[in-house]
Amino acid sequence: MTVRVQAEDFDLGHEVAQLTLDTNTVGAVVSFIGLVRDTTGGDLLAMELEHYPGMTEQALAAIDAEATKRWSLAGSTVIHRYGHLKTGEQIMMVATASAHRKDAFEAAEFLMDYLKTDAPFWKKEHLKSGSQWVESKKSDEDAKDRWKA
Amino acid sequence: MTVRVQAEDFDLGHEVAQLTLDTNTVGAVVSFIGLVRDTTGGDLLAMELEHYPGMTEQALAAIDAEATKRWSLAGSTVIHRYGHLKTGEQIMMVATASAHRKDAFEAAEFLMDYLKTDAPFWKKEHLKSGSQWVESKKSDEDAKDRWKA
Amino acid sequence: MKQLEVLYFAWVRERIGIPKEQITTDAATVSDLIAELSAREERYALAFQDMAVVKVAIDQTLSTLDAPLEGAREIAIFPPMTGG
Amino acid sequence: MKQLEVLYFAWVRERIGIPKEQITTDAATVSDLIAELSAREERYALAFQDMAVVKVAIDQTLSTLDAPLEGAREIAIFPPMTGG
Repeated sequence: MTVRVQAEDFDLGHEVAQLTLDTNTVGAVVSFIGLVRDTTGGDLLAMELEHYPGMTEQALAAIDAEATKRWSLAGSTVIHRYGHLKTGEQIMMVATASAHRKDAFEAAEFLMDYLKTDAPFWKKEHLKSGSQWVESKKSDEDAKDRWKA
Repeated sequence: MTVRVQAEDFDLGHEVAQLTLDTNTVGAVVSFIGLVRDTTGGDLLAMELEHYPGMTEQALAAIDAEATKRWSLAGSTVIHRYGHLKTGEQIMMVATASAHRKDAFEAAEFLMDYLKTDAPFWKKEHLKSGSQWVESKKSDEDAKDRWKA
Repeated sequence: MKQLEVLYFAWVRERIGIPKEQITTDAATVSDLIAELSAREERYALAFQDMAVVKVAIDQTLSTLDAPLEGAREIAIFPPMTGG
Repeated sequence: MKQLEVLYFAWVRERIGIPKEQITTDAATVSDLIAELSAREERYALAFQDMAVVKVAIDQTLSTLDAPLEGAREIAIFPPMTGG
């Protein structure tokens, strides 16, 4: 289980390869990357990611630990960036390795749903016309709720 | 939409990066890789992947086309290898790019579930103790059935 | 009578001993063709003994055992797929 | 009376104008603390006007507005998260 919060970019291929080193029992790796997307039709200059240092790592680690408890995982990686990011840049990734694809898929979706609502990150869009904080979505709360027992 | 059937290995990072070139509207890329897994506790020497040339590409393209019809995708990639593969080697990958993570996740799972049951590939395990064809799993049929309307 | 290219894969191929062959038949369906082959030689009967697990493609498209062979050129018979 | 380190993030931080401050209070809960600050100055009232959307962490763990502040050292108040 690897959790990193960093300003620097990451290399998806490298991170996924790390999850399958030294093991012959991983049959499936699911990964997700989130990217800075322009929802304004060309008006977006950059995205600013603010976070709560100190809480962030431990919130991500807690979410990751919960996924590891619920599913049979050989390993998992969560990386989230902060700072100024340009359109198209990678914001974050999760990857989950398991013997079976069902565990890997479900754990990756779980990590994403919880990370969206429980990890202390906030996005601000810098547009040509000004700046605005991204609003949270009801659909993200709903996505999280489906994992409740 | 990219579909390839090949003996050579592939580079996940490169393939995912291709899906996000020349676009500012992709917010999520989900990818899956399947690897040769030793279920025998050290007895596996190699995996042999047989396929049905001619039918394979068109079966994968049909599955991919169906996913593209059902979900809002900016792009998708399916690569499947054939021939002799060693333990730990990559067998195949799918990747789906979308504005939203829900579409990307669901489409990737759909591609995997249909590929498992509808794409003409067969796995044979070469063990120290002999060779055996991998048996299909009821759970794979069940996984596919959940997508039926 | 029609001329068909019949392909076998995986353990169906191994039990029959060849990957493909030309077959002249007037079987109306894939089931009929399989019954005809099974009656012909033991190796076919062995390959097709459990019809519940055999899958077929007609002209490279997944099909069913009761599909008509009218107009078909290439028939493939194989076990359930195990790719991915 | 207890001494708390209070942190603000995102638009809560922008409206209040500072990222953190030391506050001496005898508020029993986060709600009480927010009411106390809102009564003190307009910028707090503005930041906390819609309590339904404000989230809180006590000592770096997500918590609720009615959680007791007994023993707490670091309180953070912020909008719903939008990472990922």
